[in-house]
Amino acid sequence: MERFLNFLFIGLGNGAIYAMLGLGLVVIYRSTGLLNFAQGEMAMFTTFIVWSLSDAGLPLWLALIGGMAAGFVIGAVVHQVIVRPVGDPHQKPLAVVIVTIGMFLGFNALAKLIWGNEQQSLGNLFGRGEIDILGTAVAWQKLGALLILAIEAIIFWVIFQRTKIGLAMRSVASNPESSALCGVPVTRILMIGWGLAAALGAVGGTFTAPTSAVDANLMQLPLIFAFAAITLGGFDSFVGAVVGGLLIGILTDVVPRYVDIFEKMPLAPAFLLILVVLLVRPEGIFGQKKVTRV
Amino acid sequence: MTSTRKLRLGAVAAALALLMTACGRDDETADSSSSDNETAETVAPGDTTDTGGDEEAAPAAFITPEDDCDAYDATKGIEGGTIKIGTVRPESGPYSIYDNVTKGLDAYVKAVNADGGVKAGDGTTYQLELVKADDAYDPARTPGEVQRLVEQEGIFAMVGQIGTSNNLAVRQYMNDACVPSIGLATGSTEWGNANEFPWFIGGLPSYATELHAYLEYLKTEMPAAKIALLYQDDDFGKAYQATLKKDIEGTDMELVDEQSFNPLTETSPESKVAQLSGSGADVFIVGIGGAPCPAALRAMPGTWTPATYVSITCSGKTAMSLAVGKDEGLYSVQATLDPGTPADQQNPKIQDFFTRGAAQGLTESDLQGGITAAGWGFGSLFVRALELTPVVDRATIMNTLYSMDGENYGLMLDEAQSTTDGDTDPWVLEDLRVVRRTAGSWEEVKPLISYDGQSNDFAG
Amino acid sequence: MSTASEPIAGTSAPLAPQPPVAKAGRNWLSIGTFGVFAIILIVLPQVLNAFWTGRVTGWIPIAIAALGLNLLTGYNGQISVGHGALYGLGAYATALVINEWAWSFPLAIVFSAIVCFGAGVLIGLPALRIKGLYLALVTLAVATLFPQVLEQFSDTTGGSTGLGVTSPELYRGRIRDRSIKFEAPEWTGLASDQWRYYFFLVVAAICFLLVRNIVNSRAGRSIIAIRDNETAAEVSGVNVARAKVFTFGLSSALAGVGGSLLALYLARVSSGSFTLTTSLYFLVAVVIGGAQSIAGPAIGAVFIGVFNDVITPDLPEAWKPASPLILGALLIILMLVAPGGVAGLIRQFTGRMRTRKLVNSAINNPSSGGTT
Amino acid sequence: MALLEVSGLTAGYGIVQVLFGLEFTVDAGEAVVILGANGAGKTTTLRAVSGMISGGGAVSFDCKQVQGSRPEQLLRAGIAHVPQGRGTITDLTVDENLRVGAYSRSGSDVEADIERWYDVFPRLGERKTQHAGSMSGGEQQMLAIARAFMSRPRLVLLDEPSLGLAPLVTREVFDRVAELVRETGTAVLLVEQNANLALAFASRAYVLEAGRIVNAGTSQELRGDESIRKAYLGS
Repeated sequence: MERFLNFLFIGLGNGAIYAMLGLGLVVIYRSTGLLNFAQGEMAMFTTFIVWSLSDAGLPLWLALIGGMAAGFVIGAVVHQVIVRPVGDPHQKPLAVVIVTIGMFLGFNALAKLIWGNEQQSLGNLFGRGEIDILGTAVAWQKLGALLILAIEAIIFWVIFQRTKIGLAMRSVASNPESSALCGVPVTRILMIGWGLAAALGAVGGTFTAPTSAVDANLMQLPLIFAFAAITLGGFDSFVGAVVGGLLIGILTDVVPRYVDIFEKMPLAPAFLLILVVLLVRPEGIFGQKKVTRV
Repeated sequence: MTSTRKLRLGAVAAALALLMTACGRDDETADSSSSDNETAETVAPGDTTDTGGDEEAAPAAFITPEDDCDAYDATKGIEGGTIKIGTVRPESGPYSIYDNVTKGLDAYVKAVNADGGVKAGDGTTYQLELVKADDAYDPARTPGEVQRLVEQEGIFAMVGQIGTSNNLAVRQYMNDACVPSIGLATGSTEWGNANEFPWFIGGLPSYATELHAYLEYLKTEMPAAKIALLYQDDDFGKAYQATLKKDIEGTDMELVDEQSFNPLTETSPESKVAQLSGSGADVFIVGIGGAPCPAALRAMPGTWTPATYVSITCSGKTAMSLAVGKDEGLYSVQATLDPGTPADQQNPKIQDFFTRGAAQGLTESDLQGGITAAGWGFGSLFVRALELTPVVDRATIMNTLYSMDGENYGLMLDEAQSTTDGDTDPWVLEDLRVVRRTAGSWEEVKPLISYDGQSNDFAG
Repeated sequence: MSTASEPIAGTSAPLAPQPPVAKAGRNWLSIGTFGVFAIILIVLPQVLNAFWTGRVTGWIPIAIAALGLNLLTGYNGQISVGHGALYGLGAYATALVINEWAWSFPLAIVFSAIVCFGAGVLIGLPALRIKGLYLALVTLAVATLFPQVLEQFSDTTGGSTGLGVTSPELYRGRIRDRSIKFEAPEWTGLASDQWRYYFFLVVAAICFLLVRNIVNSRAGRSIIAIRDNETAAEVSGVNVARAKVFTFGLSSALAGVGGSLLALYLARVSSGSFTLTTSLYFLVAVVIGGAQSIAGPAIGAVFIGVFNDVITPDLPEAWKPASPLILGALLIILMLVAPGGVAGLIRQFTGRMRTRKLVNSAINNPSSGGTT
Repeated sequence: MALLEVSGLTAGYGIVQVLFGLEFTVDAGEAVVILGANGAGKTTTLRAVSGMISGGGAVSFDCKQVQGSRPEQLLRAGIAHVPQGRGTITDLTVDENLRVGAYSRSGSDVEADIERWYDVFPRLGERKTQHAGSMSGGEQQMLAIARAFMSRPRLVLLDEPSLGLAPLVTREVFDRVAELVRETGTAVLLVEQNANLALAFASRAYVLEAGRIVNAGTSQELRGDESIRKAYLGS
């Protein structure tokens, strides 16, 4: 039991990271209708900014806020300069996917050019302390990650479901042309969406870095796990991203501890679950079914 | 329309004909090689020790290009007193940190040239030119890049090429072309096989020897050790696994749990470390590299305090600083000086590395990080071979490397010696000491031991 | 011969709607273009040295895999980010039958194609229910899982260390596993690199011919109809499920042929060559070259090949670390300028001339109408 | 001075020109129809007026030049556009669709307006939490009209509301819009193929052929025109 709890909290801690990244993917999907392959690299880039600020002597919390602000600007600029000119992702999904792959390559190379190949270490936002839960020592950092994740999810749910700007974002994602005809400033809304997603990336990256090291490859694997998370939970659902992320964390960190065949294939149980879920519900656990009558 | 169809059919028929001939040809090859098989049984192995060197100073001829090569160009890449060498490394892609190895090699080459060049064994002083290529650590891209260096750039030899599978991807090609590849930046046990692939010589201690040196220390210190192993899912980790199983056989030591880790597909080794921590082990062998190695150390619960061993690749200053406080008391082994350790920094070799490296633009973190120093070492090995070889040509330089006797080059520990023999012992670094991390510095706990000639025996 | 009214293989893409009057002329143009390309492809290894012949040969496996992906993604509208795994499966299948049973190269290729067809059908079945971006992400998971599966069975596959594609030979008095070689039969008088090139070229020609004929057939029209409107296709009598699964299988088989050629080309397979990046490169090749065109994947493969093998090595030393940045920027700019890829650009260019004629005729004869 | 005054309007897609210098006006509170066959350029005309595509010529609204403005600016000025195919925001609920319609307003009376529309179109009220994409074509058309009116426009551009609807439903939609025009005094510029309905609804009409206005007049006059009867009234 004690060991199980230990594995469980490790899984939840890692799952929280996938969920944070997943939230960013959901924000972009819900405002722009596309899957952003560069999400992880943007998060890596902003995490380097957090590290630079922290290295310059800023407390980590302040550095994180600085990184989020920088992320917001980067996201907004990326949308204005790169994503928007390509056009509507509903019309040419492949072209937009290729553009995000281009951004993936670009951000990765840019980070190496700016910060080099050195691996840097970033401290824990919630210190190195531990707390005893049912006989298992759990790091505050993991509980902190879960807390921040919950706060993020609530904030985004409120923004999207309860505010005018959130309504505009959902409207633009569904039908940009009609939204424009209703007076929604489409470009500005999309810019905000990208900015928010990139700002979220800084948070995800700041929690990922202490589990490995700040370098240009920091977010490549977590992004794949985050994709798995939103596939499971549903692309358009914040709850889905959170539940999906935590589930993926548990499946990859707990199940292989008890089933030997998965030792070298930790992603396999997650993959099987995704397959089963999608066969039953092709829109993910919490995803919205698209019903359109013509 | 009908004639179009005919035309198409014609094209298909032609294509099929071409394939048929390919079939026929291929069957023949298969046949002939299988008959080779049979004859091979009757050929006595080790027949290669035919006539010795024609010149007196020439090293024992392990390689005789007349017999071993279809096409051999002895001095390609040497022109106007400059020797052109090449290296392939992952400048881009997920393993770009290893580019720092090449940084060290590059700086070494520049430093040698700045000092006036290498005075080779043939009495000539040569300048060196290093041509670099990038394979992004993808073994499918390595052959193209190596061929570019060999065929287009016309290099004399490869030096310090990175990655086991990347080197394996070109081993046949280099042997067919009879181009030396010197100081491979990998310790795979594959490089012990000079008889089959004589043009490859490693630049690191064999992974097997590395772990064996520590296990031997463990045998005296903790004869009933219960060992937990975390190993990387590749040739490095598997060499550890095999050596460990072989070495504990017939002892009171026991492997209580083992877990593999794949840095390409797993984000963090934390849960695997947690599992190992529950195994009751009092020795923890961390056979993984890169950022996941310090991550594994950090993931160790405070209640679990086994004697923990990290590999050479995880003992540099960068890795230790990433371990954030979890480095105290670690064990590792060393064949070379550690530029990140205060005691070693007083050594004249490190001092020399610091001054000449800094003059070529290496930063403080490059100089002390450990990875860059490895590249400096591969360069030193090549230059030492040049200094020793009586004739500067491809075969002689390899033969020189296969007949070294008590050499000490580059940043090797002061008493360490490099002694080689192509047939049985193609390993240059086999003298190791066991060290323990104490107050941010590696301290010797077991003096240098020479495992000369034994590396191939330790491999599982 | 003189009445041949269609190009033999897919060097020319099926173009946008065209007035019948232009057809004959266009086909002559296509035959001309095709002829020129065919001659270039045949003469290439006579002009290039062994190194460059080898490089160009190395682009062929990518072109074939991208061709397969294009059939699925471009023509059938099912996005796959997992073709790198099928490419890998084909490569390992070939390595296996050559190492274990010393099969001939063509047989090994066919074997890989069959294995991957089966795997493709298996993936295609759940894809009947999972659609669009969800399908893309499921295939992405397949791409990520594949190297893990290779590790799980590393005793057979060699894991990340890899597996040589070899046959035994006698060397220095011992038997060693020697990497397979392409040796031209004597009557050809070709060097081994040239022979390998022609061998690959023939395989590629067969694949491109096959896809071109399928796309232009009744089955091909069903495949395309499903992409444009699945419900409408179903209503008009297309067996949607069968067509989609078949397309997935065929597409995977082509990826398998590509992978098989890669194994023959490198004489070595290792898990590091079949990561997600490989899958993404195929997608890049398809879109850059031009989805929904026969020649597009080949153009895309050449684009990637030229960038990696020709442009990057010649960049000034200081620029080299920025080469992924340059590639990224190129992709973005290309998608801005030509979202239909290079083939789309060509189509647009030839299409524009045709539209001009159309518009002129529309203006002279208003009843034929404009566009609303 | 007319509310909307268009002169020399040209527009097209790429190199294909569709409109060749249109002239027309809409007065405040007036319902005007542009008749035309498929492909005559009707939709293009509305898209050019509402700023969805750029065109040449002059468009003035309420005595101000608005040519070249973006849709959201025009909406603020008072022009709402019900696009062809209804432009339903399918992933939002009916209620949310109406709220998006009120995006340019910042008053607290939005709620009251929404309730009023549920009174006008009771079927929308019954489905207010339902996803708009799941409704029938007629319901979506009503929603699109209500959404456009949510911005309290002075001119509504209405693009073929009859498209894809059953005749009965079409009649209902037209009746409702006519009532609205009467009650709110909002001007409507309608484009239609169904000339019978359109001429009954509008007070004036223009006839568009191949991007040029070939006829204009009051509905009465056009109904009597022999060529119109042949081409559009099927008699």
